[in-house]
Amino acid sequence: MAPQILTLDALAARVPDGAVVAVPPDFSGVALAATLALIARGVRGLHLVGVPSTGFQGDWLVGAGCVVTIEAAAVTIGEYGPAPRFTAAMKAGAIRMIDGTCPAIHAGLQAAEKGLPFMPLRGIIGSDLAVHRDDWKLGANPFADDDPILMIRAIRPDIALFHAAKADRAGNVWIGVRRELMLMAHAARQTLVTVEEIVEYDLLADDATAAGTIPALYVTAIAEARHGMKPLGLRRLYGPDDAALRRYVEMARTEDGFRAWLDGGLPCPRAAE
Amino acid sequence: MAPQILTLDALAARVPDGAVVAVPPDFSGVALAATLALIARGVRGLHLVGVPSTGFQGDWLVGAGCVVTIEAAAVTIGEYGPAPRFTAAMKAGAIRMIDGTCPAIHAGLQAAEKGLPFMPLRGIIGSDLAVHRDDWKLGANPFADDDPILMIRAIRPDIALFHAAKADRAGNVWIGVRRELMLMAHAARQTLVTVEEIVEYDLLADDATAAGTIPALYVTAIAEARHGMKPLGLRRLYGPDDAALRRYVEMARTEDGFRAWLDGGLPCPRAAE
Amino acid sequence: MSVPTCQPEELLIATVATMLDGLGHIAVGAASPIPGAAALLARARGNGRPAISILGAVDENAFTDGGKELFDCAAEGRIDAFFLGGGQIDGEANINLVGIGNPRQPKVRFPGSFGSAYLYFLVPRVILFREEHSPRVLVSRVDYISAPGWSAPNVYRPGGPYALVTGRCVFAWQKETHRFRLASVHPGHTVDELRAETGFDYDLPDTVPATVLPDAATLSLMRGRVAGEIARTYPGFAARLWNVAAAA
Amino acid sequence: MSVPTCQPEELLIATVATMLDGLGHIAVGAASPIPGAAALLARARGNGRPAISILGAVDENAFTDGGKELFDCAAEGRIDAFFLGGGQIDGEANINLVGIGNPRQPKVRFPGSFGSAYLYFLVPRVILFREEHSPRVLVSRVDYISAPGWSAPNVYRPGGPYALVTGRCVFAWQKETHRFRLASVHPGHTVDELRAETGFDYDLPDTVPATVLPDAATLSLMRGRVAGEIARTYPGFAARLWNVAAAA
Repeated sequence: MAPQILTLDALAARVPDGAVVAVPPDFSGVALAATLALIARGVRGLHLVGVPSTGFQGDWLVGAGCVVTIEAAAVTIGEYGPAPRFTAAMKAGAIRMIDGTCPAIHAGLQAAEKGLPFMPLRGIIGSDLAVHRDDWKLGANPFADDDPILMIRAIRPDIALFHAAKADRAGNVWIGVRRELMLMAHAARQTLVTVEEIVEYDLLADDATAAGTIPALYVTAIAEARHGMKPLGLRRLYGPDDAALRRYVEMARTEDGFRAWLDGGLPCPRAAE
Repeated sequence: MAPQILTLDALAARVPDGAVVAVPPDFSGVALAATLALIARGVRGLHLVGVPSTGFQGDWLVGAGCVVTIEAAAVTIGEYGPAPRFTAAMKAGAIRMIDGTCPAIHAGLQAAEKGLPFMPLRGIIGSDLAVHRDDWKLGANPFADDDPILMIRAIRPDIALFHAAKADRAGNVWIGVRRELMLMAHAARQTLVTVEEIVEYDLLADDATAAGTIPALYVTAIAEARHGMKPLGLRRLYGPDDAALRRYVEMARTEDGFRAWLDGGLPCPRAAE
Repeated sequence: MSVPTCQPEELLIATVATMLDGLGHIAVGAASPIPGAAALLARARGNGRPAISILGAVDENAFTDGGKELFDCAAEGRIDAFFLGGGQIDGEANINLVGIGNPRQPKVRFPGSFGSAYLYFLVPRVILFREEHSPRVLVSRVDYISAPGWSAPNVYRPGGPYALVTGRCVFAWQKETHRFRLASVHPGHTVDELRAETGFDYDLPDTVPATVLPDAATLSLMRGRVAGEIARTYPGFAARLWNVAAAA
Repeated sequence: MSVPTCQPEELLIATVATMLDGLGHIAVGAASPIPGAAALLARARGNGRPAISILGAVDENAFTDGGKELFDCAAEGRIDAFFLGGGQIDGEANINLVGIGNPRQPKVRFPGSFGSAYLYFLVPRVILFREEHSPRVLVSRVDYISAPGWSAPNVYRPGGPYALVTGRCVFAWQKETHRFRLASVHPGHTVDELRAETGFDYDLPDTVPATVLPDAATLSLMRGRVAGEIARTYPGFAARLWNVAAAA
């Protein structure tokens, strides 16, 4: 039951084909080194859940053919422009996009976190987002007359996959203020985490670290991956590698360019196919 | 808009008669020094919301005649036995008790935190707790057939009142792992906090402290109150004063004994009446 | 230090611990030293498993998401066993934690229902624990249902009662018939005595075994490691029972 | 360093800032340097008020409860203004952040709706901001409604559009008629040009003022303190506009 400490490849091997995988946005804790390991092992058929969006990670996985569905409020690489492989795949009809909105994804995960079948949510009524979604239903506030409100079905991912600054040997993971990572871990059946370092003290022994820590209870496995979020930046630890990100966007404009980028970027000789 | 830093008496003056006041349990962060200041100023007609229970604080306030209603999952002083003034007041029919259950109080506050009119909650069905509560309604899971589920109306307290280890000059409050205090601050209209100390650095500048911090955005006013939770213990900072707690329980068996305790215990010469 | 062969509390701790062996995660309420010690005993002999969360404790509590986490955790199926008591408990496993008489002006007032009305529905193995075994506590019908022992088939309820452990015996819960069955009688007590001291009706097998006494290894573990661990949360209890102070 | 009298972005920053003065708390989405700078300008001259939360930023973001906090905060009425854009915006203030054509295989795909479908309902003053003012963006009817500009009376909606600010003009939203009214035209642009470049119908007053240029004090504050502050979150923007690096 205690979390296992694995190598990056062994961690990636824990994501089966077809899994529903929750991932955070580029400004949170994105397991990019693990994503390359996943691509290297040739994972297929993933259903990504952006919490609430995905960025470079989603674009890489889409480009490498690992994804059939993305459920997210957005696929965005921010100031770098449109996410190139995502945009190409959408135009080609190659992947299915379940367009959501940030609070609905949070609400769905919070329902799962609470073992609830659904959560109510304000807003959204009248948006085309609600069309064709059988996991959102119009209900009513039972404490008022004529007050329609949307009910959002729980989202319980198979796997939460993210990167954090540190973990301890017992498998507790320190995420600081990035509490959406805790929500993901609470909601998902399994939680796979890469960390900058595994520390030798108990993160729960002192409230100063415990306050930002996901207890091992919710963690399935951990792998150490120093700079595991590069080329993105990890809050106050390291900044983004702007040149590498621009190079990616440039190369990934075309399928061939993306393949060339991937051949140069994969962590080990195994090809994606 | 920025939180004000007040004296303990000025903080207590911010709680008007008749206010709905959310308070935490004895193992969390209880503003006991502020409670004595409240009693000293003679507050009346309070509706206490235990999050999810109240202990010595509630018993003191009931004994001093400050309370008309307690909404809580329990009034408990743990191993010290039945809460004496609460029990006496209940037997006398002198206060109104709205019996709840812990997760329903959390759910009501979370609804308020989310600006939702209600939250669904499992369990409870068939309990006598649900009788006579017009703020709980039986509804149904819209994603299944014949799956009844209770809907809990939002609880939005006028005031959240609690004690924490530290605050900074901007009004950010560090609560560590005691996140129910953050929930209270999010849910309440106003938040009044006593702290062991006001520090001169920015609690949000470093993720290590930010992770356990309620931003000033949710804080109305702060007062410094060293040992402000005594005679209860504050986690790893100081333990409970067992002798003082036992003395209270002993004296508070009778109304006269409680008055004698209060005369000896109030922080300033002003009487409760 | 002179310790009797097996103190009554030690029998209860050992008995409850056998109901916890092999589980993954146990939560224990505040002010529950015997269930807490039983959980620690199960962990000590299970090589760190089950994990334990003692509510309100500073140690033995890994929760970092506030008061709501226990309830979320239970609803997700991440808690395998929990303990509930009752000012009154009846033969359908209904529990009363509120009071006796008119709830608005009760004759007797208990502290309140805590999380019982929820956890009783969601935790698979809820062990009812009450040392006092008398017609006053074990009643034919509770005055107030804090949490019902069973629910209609359409009510979502993966959890419920597993057993009722008292100072005199162990009752096993029978899910199908909504009744207790006398499972074992603690040494020094009798089937006839139980009948007289129990206010509700229950199934009585032809032969009822005696509750098994802890063996020497179990007692040794309890009086050593477990005593030191429980003393961190319940120093008074550990001092009274074993004359030990908290382990470092 | 040579800076022109007033750069177009500076006009937009100053114009948006006047819509924020006196508010209590403003949230700004990621990748929104002009709204972000406008919020910082309002704060700089408001003596620290409004408070500002820039989403996804490490600085200028006090949230400590994860991605959900913005949405909870907005629903509680703790956010007074927010900004939304749109790949398409129509005359009923509907916005499209999803794409053009069949959503399953679109001709043009935008990043997605983000929190628009929610915040547009809950934040009292939503300022639509889009620099490109063309019939391609300002359309008669959006292909896809990420978030509707108005709702039926029974729909809970304390929030909604306040104004639409483009590179050419300011439209004010008229809640009662669900239509925009041309409020001011930026210097260098004309009413006729706007008519040609706007795909939707809007109310046109007899006289339309020019958008007020920022005064010297405003420009000085913007190019000094605000430039240094915005550079911490948008270094490229600050460098391009004002040739400054981040303030300490």
